[in-house]
Amino acid sequence: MAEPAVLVEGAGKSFGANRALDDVTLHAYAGELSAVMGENGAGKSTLMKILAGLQPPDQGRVVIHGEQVRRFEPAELLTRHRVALVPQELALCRERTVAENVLLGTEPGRGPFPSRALLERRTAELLAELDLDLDPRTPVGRLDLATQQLVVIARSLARRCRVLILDEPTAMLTPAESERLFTLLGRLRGSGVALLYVSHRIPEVFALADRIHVLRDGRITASWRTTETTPDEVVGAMVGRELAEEERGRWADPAAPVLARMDGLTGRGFAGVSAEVRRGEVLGVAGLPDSGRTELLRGVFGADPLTGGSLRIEGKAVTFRSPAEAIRAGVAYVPAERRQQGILPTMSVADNIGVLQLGRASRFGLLSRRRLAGDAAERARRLRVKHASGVQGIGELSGGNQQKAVIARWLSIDPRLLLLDEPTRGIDVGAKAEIYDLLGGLAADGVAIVMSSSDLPELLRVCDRIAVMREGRLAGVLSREEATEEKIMAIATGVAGGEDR
Amino acid sequence: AGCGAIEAPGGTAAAGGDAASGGEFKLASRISDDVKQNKKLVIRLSYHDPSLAFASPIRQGVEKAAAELGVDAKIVGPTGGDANQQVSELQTLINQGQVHGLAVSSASSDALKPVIAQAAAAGIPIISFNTDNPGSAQMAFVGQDLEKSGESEAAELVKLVGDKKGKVVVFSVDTGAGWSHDRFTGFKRGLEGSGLEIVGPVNTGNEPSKAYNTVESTMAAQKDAVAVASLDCCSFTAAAKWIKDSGNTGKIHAVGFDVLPQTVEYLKGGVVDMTISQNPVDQGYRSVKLLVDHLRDGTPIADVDTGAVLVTEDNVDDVPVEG
Amino acid sequence: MTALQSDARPQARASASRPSGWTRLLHARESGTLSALVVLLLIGAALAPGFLSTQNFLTVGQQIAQIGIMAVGVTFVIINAEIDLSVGSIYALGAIVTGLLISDGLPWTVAALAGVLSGAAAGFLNGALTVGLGIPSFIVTLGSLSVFRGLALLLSDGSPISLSSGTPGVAEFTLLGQGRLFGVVPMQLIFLILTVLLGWVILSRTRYGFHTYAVGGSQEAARLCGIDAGRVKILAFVMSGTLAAFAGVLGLSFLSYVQGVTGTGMELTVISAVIIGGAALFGGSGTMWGTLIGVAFIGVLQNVLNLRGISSFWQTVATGAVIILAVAVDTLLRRRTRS
Amino acid sequence: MTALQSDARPQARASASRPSGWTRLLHARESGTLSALVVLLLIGAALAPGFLSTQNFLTVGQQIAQIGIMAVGVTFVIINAEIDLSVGSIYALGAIVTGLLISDGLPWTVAALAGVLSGAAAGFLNGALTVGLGIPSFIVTLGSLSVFRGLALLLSDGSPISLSSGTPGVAEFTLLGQGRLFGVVPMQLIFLILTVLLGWVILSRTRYGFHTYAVGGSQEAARLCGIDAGRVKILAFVMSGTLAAFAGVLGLSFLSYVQGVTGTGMELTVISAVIIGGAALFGGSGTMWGTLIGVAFIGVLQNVLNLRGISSFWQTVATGAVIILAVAVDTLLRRRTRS
Ligand SMILES: Nc1ncnc2c1ncn2[C@@H]1O[C@H](COP(=O)(O)OP(=O)(O)OP(=O)(O)O)[C@@H](O)[C@H]1O
Ligand SMILES: Nc1ncnc2c1ncn2[C@@H]1O[C@H](COP(=O)(O)OP(=O)(O)OP(=O)(O)O)[C@@H](O)[C@H]1O
Ligand SMILES: O[C@@H]1[C@@H](O)[C@H](O)OC[C@H]1O
Ligand SMILES: [Mg+2]
Ligand SMILES: [Mg+2]
Repeated sequence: MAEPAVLVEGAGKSFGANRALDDVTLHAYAGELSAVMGENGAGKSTLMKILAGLQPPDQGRVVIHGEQVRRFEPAELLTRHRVALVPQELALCRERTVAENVLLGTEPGRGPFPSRALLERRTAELLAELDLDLDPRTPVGRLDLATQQLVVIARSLARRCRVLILDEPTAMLTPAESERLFTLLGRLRGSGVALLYVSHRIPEVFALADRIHVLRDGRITASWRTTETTPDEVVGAMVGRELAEEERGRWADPAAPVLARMDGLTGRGFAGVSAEVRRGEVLGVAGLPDSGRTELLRGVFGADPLTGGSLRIEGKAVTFRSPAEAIRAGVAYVPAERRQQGILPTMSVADNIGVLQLGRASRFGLLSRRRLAGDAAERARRLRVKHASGVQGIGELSGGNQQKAVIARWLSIDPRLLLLDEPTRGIDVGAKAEIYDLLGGLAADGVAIVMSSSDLPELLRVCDRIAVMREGRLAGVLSREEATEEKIMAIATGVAGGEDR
Repeated sequence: AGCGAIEAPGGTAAAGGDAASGGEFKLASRISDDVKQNKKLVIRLSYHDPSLAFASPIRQGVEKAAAELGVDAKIVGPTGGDANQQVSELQTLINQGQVHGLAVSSASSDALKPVIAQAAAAGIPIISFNTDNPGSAQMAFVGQDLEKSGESEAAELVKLVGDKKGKVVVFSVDTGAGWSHDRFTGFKRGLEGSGLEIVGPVNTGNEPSKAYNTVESTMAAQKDAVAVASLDCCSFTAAAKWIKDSGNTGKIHAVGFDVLPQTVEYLKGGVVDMTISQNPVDQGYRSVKLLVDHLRDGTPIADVDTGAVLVTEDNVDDVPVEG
Repeated sequence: MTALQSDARPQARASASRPSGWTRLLHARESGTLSALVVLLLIGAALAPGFLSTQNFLTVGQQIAQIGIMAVGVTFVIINAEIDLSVGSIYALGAIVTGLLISDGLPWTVAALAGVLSGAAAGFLNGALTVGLGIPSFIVTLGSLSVFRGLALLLSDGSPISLSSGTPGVAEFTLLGQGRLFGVVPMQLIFLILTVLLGWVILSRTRYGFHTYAVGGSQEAARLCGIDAGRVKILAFVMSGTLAAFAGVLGLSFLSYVQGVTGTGMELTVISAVIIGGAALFGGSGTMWGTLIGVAFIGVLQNVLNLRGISSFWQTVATGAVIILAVAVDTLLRRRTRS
Repeated sequence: MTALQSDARPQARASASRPSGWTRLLHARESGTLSALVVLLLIGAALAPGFLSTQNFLTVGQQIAQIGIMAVGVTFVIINAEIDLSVGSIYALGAIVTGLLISDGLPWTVAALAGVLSGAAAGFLNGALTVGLGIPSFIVTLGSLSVFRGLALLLSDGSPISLSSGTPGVAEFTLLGQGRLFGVVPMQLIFLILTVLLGWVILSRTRYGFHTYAVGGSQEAARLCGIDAGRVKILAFVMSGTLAAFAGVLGLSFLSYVQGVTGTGMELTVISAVIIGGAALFGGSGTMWGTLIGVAFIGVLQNVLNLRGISSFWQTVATGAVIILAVAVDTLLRRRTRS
């Protein structure tokens, strides 16, 4: 085999007492796509950040195409070693145009003066490569998240790098967009670029990767050629145990009483939505990005004002003017934007879980920290939130565990109606399975669940019925028996009109 | 009632009142010991804002006295003129028990009373300089009679204006200060019956460009003013600059205080008519000397009037520039 | 605030945790500042004659009281990820309202109450504008700093208000600022201690305090938890305004005197104290003890400089330099502990 | 997974195109402030006697020159998501260094250059501390505001420096601030125009300008693209310091006079102007034209109040209120346009 394009040797990295990477050794080759997999918090992003120069390793060395990296700075890695990174978290200047973002740092032009015309022309070319129909002069802030993600990918392409790292690039893309990205990656691989690819999606990885490396607790626990392994083996290496694809234990009783009924519900981003969800039922909400799913859930929860229609809970008409009122009525909401809307970022794990139990933890108007912590610890234990102690800052947990903490918080109000938006986005297979189990259990206890997700297999696995939205309207509802990915997509895109319920 | 446990400093409930009558002054024994042992005497003059241009001639006087008398004498005080901070610093000095004599000048005659009383109670000789603190426990005042100086300013102005009638715009760097209030009181008295109408006093503040802008905006609305009068060093130069810039030299009369270097130039250029010197160098010098003589030789402490010299274009070369 | 790089605060956020026992003391958010304060105390003891005396410490306590009381209110505002630049002006407003009413012959209690309430109203205005219009509080309070200052000047007509000891009630009133409990402990220090205690209880032991941290960390997340973020913020501004005016009333009582420009620039000292005390400008973290330490730090620094006879111009230099130094040490220490 | 070719987000992508011509002017980031300025001009024309004259406009131009020049530098800092509270002190420093050297008999050109360079050095210090120590610039410049002020006081020993017309070179030097081109256009106004033009070219036409927006918009993104964010920020502080000192030199030339406290509080006016001009405090947005409009707004407001004979206390109130109002209108307008 030829000399590796990327050679990591004995790399270690700690954050305080937390050993994120431990003696990691990894090879990646030009003209190949090497996938890196692992549970949340396994150290994947940390490793990728080191390779991009965003942070230096504590130990070990990195060699790119035979040359050892001496200075861990993105500028150095980009220009000297020609390594580019598409990071897990979108990093863009929202106020600037697509062109300015795509060619940031390599603006073409004479002397200190970039040429706008050139800038826009080159960007247009790059966007064309991505099959992306987008005006280079659009401010990035006006684009939806998926398109923003594509802009970041275009930006890394602009560098014409020899090593391209992608950290969960498809987490926010539609299947169609993902396909286009895969075609492109195929082309890059053909032209001799070394690709490093992080993803939680097993099928995707098996379709794309030449090699698969598994990180577990900061160590490489397995590496294969893709042809030499199976999905089960990879998952086993990731989570350290067999993960059975279990079905939900018990499906909803179609005769169970209706818990919530929407009638012509209208708000910003959706209109005339009529649907119902029964006790013990999981109602999925599918749809393309911007089809109004998030807005619908927020509207029901009282986070945004409704402008029309009615909402009944257990037959009683309700209007929530704020989330506080919804919470009092036993409605819980787990938002999609975990970082901005889910966690209370400066507070501890215990505080994050206990925030809805302050009344119960108070005596004579004064909070008892001990009660709060005790209660939260119990809830964290039940959901298996992996954390060092209750006083640990929530920001120190991996994404999946943050999500579990947020869910634990919402379960503390014993909700009648649980609304979830993208509950497993960016979450590893193990944690996903745990969340599915949890939802199944809650449904069995009679909670009504509405869950929006872009992950169709996930919806098919956990939902009793799936509502499909298109351009803010409810375009159809499929029962578990009739639902397939193809049917959902057909309704979502308008290729097939689903009959109303 | 009900707060018997709370006491005013010095034990009298009438805090800030006429503490002067509080009792006999008794020199602290540590001070008499130090004098006997010929220790270098420590004298502090607390000026209400050392960042004012006017502080520098005072400082010159203090330095002169320190060298001449062989004592450690310095100007202290809060940059920017925060009265709270001035009191803090004085309290700290008193507690520390290392100063042998204090002189204070305040923006407000009342604010320093308690701390002056505290110094007196601690047996530290304390006087006022530049601005008086009447009714306090001070032992003397070194400076000019402020009301009288305001009155003379007005009298001169009346002479200059002759029988023109109209408005006189009065400026002060700190209309809130006691010294400003006193000079203005005198000024009003001096103008009585002259038929001139007073506008102000307008507060300019100490920041030069802001002071200039305030003058400019005030005058924009007082087109028919026949004169401007300043109550101090520093609003005077701002007003003079405006007269010059706006082409009003010779059209609007101007009188004010102190002999800062620019004031001299404006006098010579005919931009302003008259200024009153209060001999600040002497204020610094005499304050230190008064305290040191008292400590060393028991010379009784008594008020010193540093006078009010009327300075015009004719005699400007005969008086020392202040700054 | 500026430098609110939302992506620039991944771990700073994480450290609001509360470890216990010794580690707690060592790892506390305030440890950096506390060590800076200890160093300063040692320097004072070694170099400043007269530093180590009860009398001197009581004096420092009195000197920091007004700044400290204001800092308690501003702590709430800063934890809320907002800022209040108008406290210096509200200080003047409170003092002038009180002074005018006392001079008009009203009972001092009524006058003082009115002064404090004027501060509450000013704070409410700050909060309501910030929340209602959705403008950054930096701008709202930059503007209201000027508005309240102008009002203070207008009310007093630019002249000083001096409380003459002849006016009925003045003797009692001046005890607030000048009195000493049992002839020893300055009343102002007592007020400071009570305010800090009250602030601490509210911040760490009430739901409101909990909500303050939540809102400061992420307004949207807090809202989705059913917290009325607007109400929480407005209340913080009301506290800040009320305490600033209360400090102004104490200032009036202490000096028997106030004028329109009183308290100019005070906001910077107060904010410095809070930040030295470890509160992050982007909100979500900070403690009452930290603020107290920050206030004490500034007071002791001033005291040491005064005792050493440092000239006022050098004091200006030193104060600025030491603020930067204290925060730098704190930042570096915390970075060290983490990695 | 199913791959259905569909372009999923028609509205989002379509609405994003950039408007042109008139609509563009109307939708521009500065439109809110521009309309506020227009309203103010109309009010001035209607209510303020003497407002509509060339002479008056030239005077306003001269009055805003120093603030405007400083605002150009601060615009860079604010777009970088930082803040510079020390410009008022640097203004004094630059003026005092120049004044001292001229009084010492150095050629005025050398003296002025030294003054401006002292500002550059001060700015560099601000930047280096902010970037190097990773402390928010709010704190660094809060501290350095005090440090530079103290230095200005120390250098001048608290006394005013006044340029006597006898000193060689003073006549030429004072032309900078007092001269008029062709006897009509104030030199200061010319300097303002040149500075704004230069600032505009740097901000909108150079790579450095592009990077300024990038660093302010997302430091993470800028870093990832190999941009040395630290360098970009430090340079912005250097510009801010340099221009503040340059304004100080003009101020000295204009008044022939400077003292340690000169420029105190100026930072608030400058920052107000920049923010009224539409720059967001969190960085990443703002334009030179916006800043110019903001500066003009403040200047015209002052002028109208003066011409109407509004007392200086009311002016203080009005200025504050109008700052809030202008930003509120801007915010509301922009919110309206968006939805
Ligand atoms: N800046 C940081 N400070 C402290 N801890 C960190 C930091 N970055 C990462 N960690 C910790 O290091 C570990 C590895 O994190 P990393 O982000 O690399 O995980 P990951 O494998 O990418 O997970 P995910 O699948 O959730 O993206 C986690 O325990 C995480 O909490
Ligand atoms: N802040 C906003 N201002 C204006 N329009 C908005 C805003 N937020 C959402 N919209 C619009 O509302 C519609 C629904 O958006 P929503 O976020 O609910 O979609 P979604 O189906 O949840 O998509 P995703 O899968 O990306 O979360 C879209 O047309 C979107 O452009
Ligand atoms: O006290 C000073 C006064 O005597 C002078 O005339 O002006 C400035 C004042 O500070
Ligand atoms: Mg990751
Ligand atoms: Mg959504």
